[in-house]
Amino acid sequence: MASPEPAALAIKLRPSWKPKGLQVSNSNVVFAGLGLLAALGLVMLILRIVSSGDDRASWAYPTAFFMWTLSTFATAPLVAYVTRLTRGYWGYPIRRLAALWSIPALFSYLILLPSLATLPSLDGRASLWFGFRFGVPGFADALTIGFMFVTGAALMWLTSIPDLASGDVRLKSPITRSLLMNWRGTTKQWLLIRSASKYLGAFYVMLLAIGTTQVTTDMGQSLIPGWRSGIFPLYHIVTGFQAGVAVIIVTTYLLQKFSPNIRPFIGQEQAVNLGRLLLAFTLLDFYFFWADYVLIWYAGLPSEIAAMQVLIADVYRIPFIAGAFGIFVIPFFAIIFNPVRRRLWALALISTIIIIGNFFDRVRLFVPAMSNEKVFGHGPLSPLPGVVWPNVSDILFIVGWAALMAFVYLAVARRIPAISGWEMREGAMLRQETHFERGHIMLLAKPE
Amino acid sequence: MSSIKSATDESAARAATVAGGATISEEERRAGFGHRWGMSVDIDLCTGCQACVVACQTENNVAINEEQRVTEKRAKSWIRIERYWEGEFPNAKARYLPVLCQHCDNAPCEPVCPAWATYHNEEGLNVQVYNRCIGTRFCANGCPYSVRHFNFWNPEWPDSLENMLNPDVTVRTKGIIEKCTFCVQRINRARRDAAQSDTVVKDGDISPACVQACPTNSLVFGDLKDPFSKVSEAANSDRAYHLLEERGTGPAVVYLKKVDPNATSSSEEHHG
Amino acid sequence: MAKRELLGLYEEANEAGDAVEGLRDAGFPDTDVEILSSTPYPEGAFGEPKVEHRLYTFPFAGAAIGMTAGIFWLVSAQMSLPLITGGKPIVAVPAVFQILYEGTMIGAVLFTVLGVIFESRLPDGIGLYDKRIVDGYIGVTIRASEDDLLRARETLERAGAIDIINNEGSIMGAGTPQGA
Amino acid sequence: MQEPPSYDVKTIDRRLFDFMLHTPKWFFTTSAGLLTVFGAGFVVFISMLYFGLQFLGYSHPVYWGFLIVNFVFWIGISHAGVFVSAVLRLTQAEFRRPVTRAAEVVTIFSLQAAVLFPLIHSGRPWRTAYWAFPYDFIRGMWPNPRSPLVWDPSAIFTYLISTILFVYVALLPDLALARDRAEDPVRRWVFTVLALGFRGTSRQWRIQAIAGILLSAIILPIFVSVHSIVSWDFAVTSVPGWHNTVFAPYFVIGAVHSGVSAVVTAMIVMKWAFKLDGYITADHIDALARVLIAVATGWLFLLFLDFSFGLYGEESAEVDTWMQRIYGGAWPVLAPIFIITSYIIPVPLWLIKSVRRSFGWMFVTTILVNIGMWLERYMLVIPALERKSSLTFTYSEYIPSISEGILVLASFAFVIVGVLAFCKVLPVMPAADIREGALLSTELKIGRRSVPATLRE
Repeated sequence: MASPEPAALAIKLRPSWKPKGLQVSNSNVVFAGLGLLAALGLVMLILRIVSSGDDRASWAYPTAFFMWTLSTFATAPLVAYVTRLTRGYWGYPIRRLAALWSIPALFSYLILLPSLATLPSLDGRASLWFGFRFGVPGFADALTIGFMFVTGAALMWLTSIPDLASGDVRLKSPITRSLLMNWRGTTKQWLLIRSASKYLGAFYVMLLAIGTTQVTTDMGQSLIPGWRSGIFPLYHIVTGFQAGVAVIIVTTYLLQKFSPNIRPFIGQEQAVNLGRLLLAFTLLDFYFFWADYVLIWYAGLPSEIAAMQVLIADVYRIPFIAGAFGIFVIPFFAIIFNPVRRRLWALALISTIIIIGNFFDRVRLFVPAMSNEKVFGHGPLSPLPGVVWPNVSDILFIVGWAALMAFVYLAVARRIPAISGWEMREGAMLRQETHFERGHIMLLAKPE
Repeated sequence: MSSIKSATDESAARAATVAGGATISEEERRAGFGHRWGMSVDIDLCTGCQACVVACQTENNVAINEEQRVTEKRAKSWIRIERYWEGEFPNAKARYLPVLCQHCDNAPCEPVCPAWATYHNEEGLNVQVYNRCIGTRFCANGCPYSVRHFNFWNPEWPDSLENMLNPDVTVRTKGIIEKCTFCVQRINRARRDAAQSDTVVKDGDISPACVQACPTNSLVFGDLKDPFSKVSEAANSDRAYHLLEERGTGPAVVYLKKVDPNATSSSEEHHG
Repeated sequence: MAKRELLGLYEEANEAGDAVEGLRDAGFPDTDVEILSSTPYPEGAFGEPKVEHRLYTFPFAGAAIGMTAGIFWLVSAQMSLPLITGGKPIVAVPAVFQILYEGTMIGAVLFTVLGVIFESRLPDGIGLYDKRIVDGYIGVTIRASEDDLLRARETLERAGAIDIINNEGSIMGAGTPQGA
Repeated sequence: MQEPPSYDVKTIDRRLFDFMLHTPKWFFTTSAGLLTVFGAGFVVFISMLYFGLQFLGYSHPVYWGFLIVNFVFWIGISHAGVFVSAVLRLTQAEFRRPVTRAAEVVTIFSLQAAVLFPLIHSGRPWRTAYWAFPYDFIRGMWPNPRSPLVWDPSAIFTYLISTILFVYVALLPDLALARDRAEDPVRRWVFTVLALGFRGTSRQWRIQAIAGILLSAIILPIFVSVHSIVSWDFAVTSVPGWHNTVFAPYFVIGAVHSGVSAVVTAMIVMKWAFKLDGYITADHIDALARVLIAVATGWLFLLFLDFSFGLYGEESAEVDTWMQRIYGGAWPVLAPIFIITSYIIPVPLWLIKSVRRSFGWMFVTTILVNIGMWLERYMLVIPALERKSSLTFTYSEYIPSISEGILVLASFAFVIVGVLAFCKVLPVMPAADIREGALLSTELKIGRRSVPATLRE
């Protein structure tokens, strides 16, 4: 295990140190550009709502994009909570910049709602709701996912209260002050934050699991007759974990490259551990895909084979291959080697490939489902529907919304410091560089 | 889901594909290849008389099923008549469904055998090689028609029958799986005879014991690749369907549904 | 000329460290010095040099070999008896992938274990050793030529050795420590 | 987090090697009793060879029974070892130290118990051995690699061999210790041979540390693959209730659930039997219980997926299978017992700290979990065969026979005897590892509080 950056430990000696938000001026070219593209994305969304209200096919690519955000940006904060639950010391510098992604993810809710509204009736087709018909699927899914997003945002806010209260945050209105729980740092308040963040984190994981199961079934599986795969929600979740870690790696790399506030705290320790996680999830991805594929191939039930023809073998072959390479082939054969996992820039490169590949994977999973007309019945899908390529407005939509995500992230990171001051201090307090006899060694305290 | 499909254009089309359509040349027939042995079962004609069951029992040296064997559900019968009751007592109807090995093209039983004990031969028969079988019984689990039977003990016959076994058929020892072979011994004999008399195996030359014994000609055996055989005719009829079609096993046994207009699927009421 | 081995016993890891440094200052190469302990001390606790090893290459080699063997067996096993089962192709990749995977992994494991044995220089006929090490004493062995032997021994003593032994046994008057 | 035993190395060794070097009375009585049970199972097995399988509970078409259920169960238990030792090694969890070896030993013997069952359930082991070792080359025939029953041995033997080697590599330093501690010449000779002359040079210790990490990282993928492949024995078929793509991860996490529980049980028993207070502390059990809470909840989620996507297709046979699982069978009480014992009782209890830290409670709850998990395997395997297709005429019931019960008990006896024998002849407590823990554990003063801390490279 690599040792932390000296600066991270040196904080202890600098009581004056305060985390600062990103220094991004409105005139910054990148920032402004992202803003314009984000506006374009919003316009595209409104146009789509106005023009094609409940034509499901026109929401195919937006849905794929939403699923992509669900598995990248909405999953990224998990790493923060997991390292917090397992007391992973390497995670201190990246917890906040991971948690910040829960705010951009919040916006993708705007895509979910209209596309949920276009779902056909549940009667006469397989669905997770069986006989139950009250407010499903639309309302139930919207509710679960909404809960999840709110929990994520609340968690992010909660864990950044100490910094906001102490830092030079430019929103000190009465509302803010109440949102900051009149933070004074009393023992009780600290206790509250610690326990609340733990439980909210666990809650968030569960909501993610249930919510993903719901939406992936209602907007994916149940729209293609004969596609019956119990592992599919899990596959979606795990590929999401991988993409989430990838997002964090890219964010970490970019921030430590361009922001002097963060650079000193990010080092090999983060690279090594994030790389390890990425490798683990890459392997798991393949495992979950294979567990799905080999069974369908072996049992050869016509209905399942037809579904596989659509998703993998025949109709959406190209997005599938692109996704497979991006999610598994390229990353696996790169990060299996230690030297790659020690270099943050290499990891960032691989992660970019993973994020893009993940998008292609979502396309091949949800575009056929959302654009499929013959949704009723159980039997094999015949004839196979044709492939739906994105048109210009789809592409503009995707580009605009991707930009919107980044834009919102930067905007938030300007206000809320992307590095968690109090947790950095805690980490510095719990770790000491000492010497054991003649050997250089790390001392880790594990408070219970 | 119902396993008995109403005869739609789709099922007719499927039946056509079963029949294969293409005729085969004299040479192929002389070579003995190019057959796809199949059977058609006309539910409309079946009276449930069990003659086929007995015939099969004697032809293939299947051990006698005493009462105890039946009660403990270990009775071996390569072909069985499934009986489903329909309606309530005063006007209850019995529906009969003869089930035998379907000799599937995509047989679920074949690939799961670790010892190659069962495989698909070039005439489309799902053959069981007794001396390769090691008794894992995986094939019996995989078979959706439950037509594979396990020998829990060495077969025994009363002395009167000991010397009346069919010499063309192996007596299966304990610990192995056995099942319907479409009376492969008769197929081979017919081919030998044809070869000796320098003719070809014509439709109707071969008849397995069950077909031979069927009093109502509900069972018909023949070559599905021969477009003029009775079986192909049946396969092309708009009454044709396959058992458990949704499993995609591609059976060689074609069932002809009851003509009775208000017939309901024999497998929709459970625990018959 | 033949080199002879000396083993110095120390109560404190720190003294052992002194001994190692002393020997290094006295001009003995690090390759001739070894530290024996019955407890894994963190690396560098005695100021010893970093251990060079090639353990990481073993699993890759093993995986490669295992996979090749697996492919060979699988293909030949299916070609040797080309029977159609369940309408599946003769060499059915998805079906045989599992075995291929296991072959790869067992290759990796076997080679890693071989690597561990090899890299920790085992098995070796037990060299100069002392039972007291298991009681927590630290041993420092030095292989030196006849004429350097005295110098080595002095260095070991100067670092506070409670006993110094060679193949014949203890060569230092110091009484055996309590609990030996 | 946990206070390490602060004894000097001699006491450590004496306490840890005590059972190995001196035999208490109960050892003979216990092993004698267990061997009797195992003997009974052996008698049943021999008579199976002679009479065939007629007195087992099979019927047509329920051709797999208790033996396969037990096979799956033991494979599941065997997943404890690698999960505990490898995962905790990789995460450098301090509480792993006394636990690892015991877990691995449980793995080794439960795997062997598992391998027995496919061999005997066909009634002709000499033929069945052909899966694993194709011995009749004359026919030029090899096993059919397309069959999951050939994937099985490849996976299981890979796992068995790797685990044994894993244990052996980690055992080297302790063998060296035992060599120097053993009094009687026989033991000393054996240990000297086994220890390969391990002297504890700094190089050897270094390689030990790296090997631990490396082997763990390699064995983890094997560990995942084993139970997945076992699950595919069922799932590759098109049998309703078996053919569900979620089976592989569902089996794996269920295996971890039952396996880790079994390890906790074993640890508690060892503490009581070998008087290891101070080495196996409440903190170890506590930490494992926390792991169990997470694992069990994940398992519940996958159970939900299996259930909902089983019924998802709304195929009649599938529905019948689930009806059979829940209401049917010889005893309709199975389903409630299963879910109550495997989740509803244990997990809420584990949420209570005092329960997590009490040996008695943990003993009971972990036993309960494994009862439930055995039933789970029963419910996964058997009802699907009792309701195999929509041809309702062949519906059947499986009534297990006495002989199968005896065989199941015998397998339990076999595993316990095996673990006991291992503890008798080899150091089951990783003394060197525990010493390292004691050496590296320290405290960090923060204000008035001194926090337990560990030194780490």
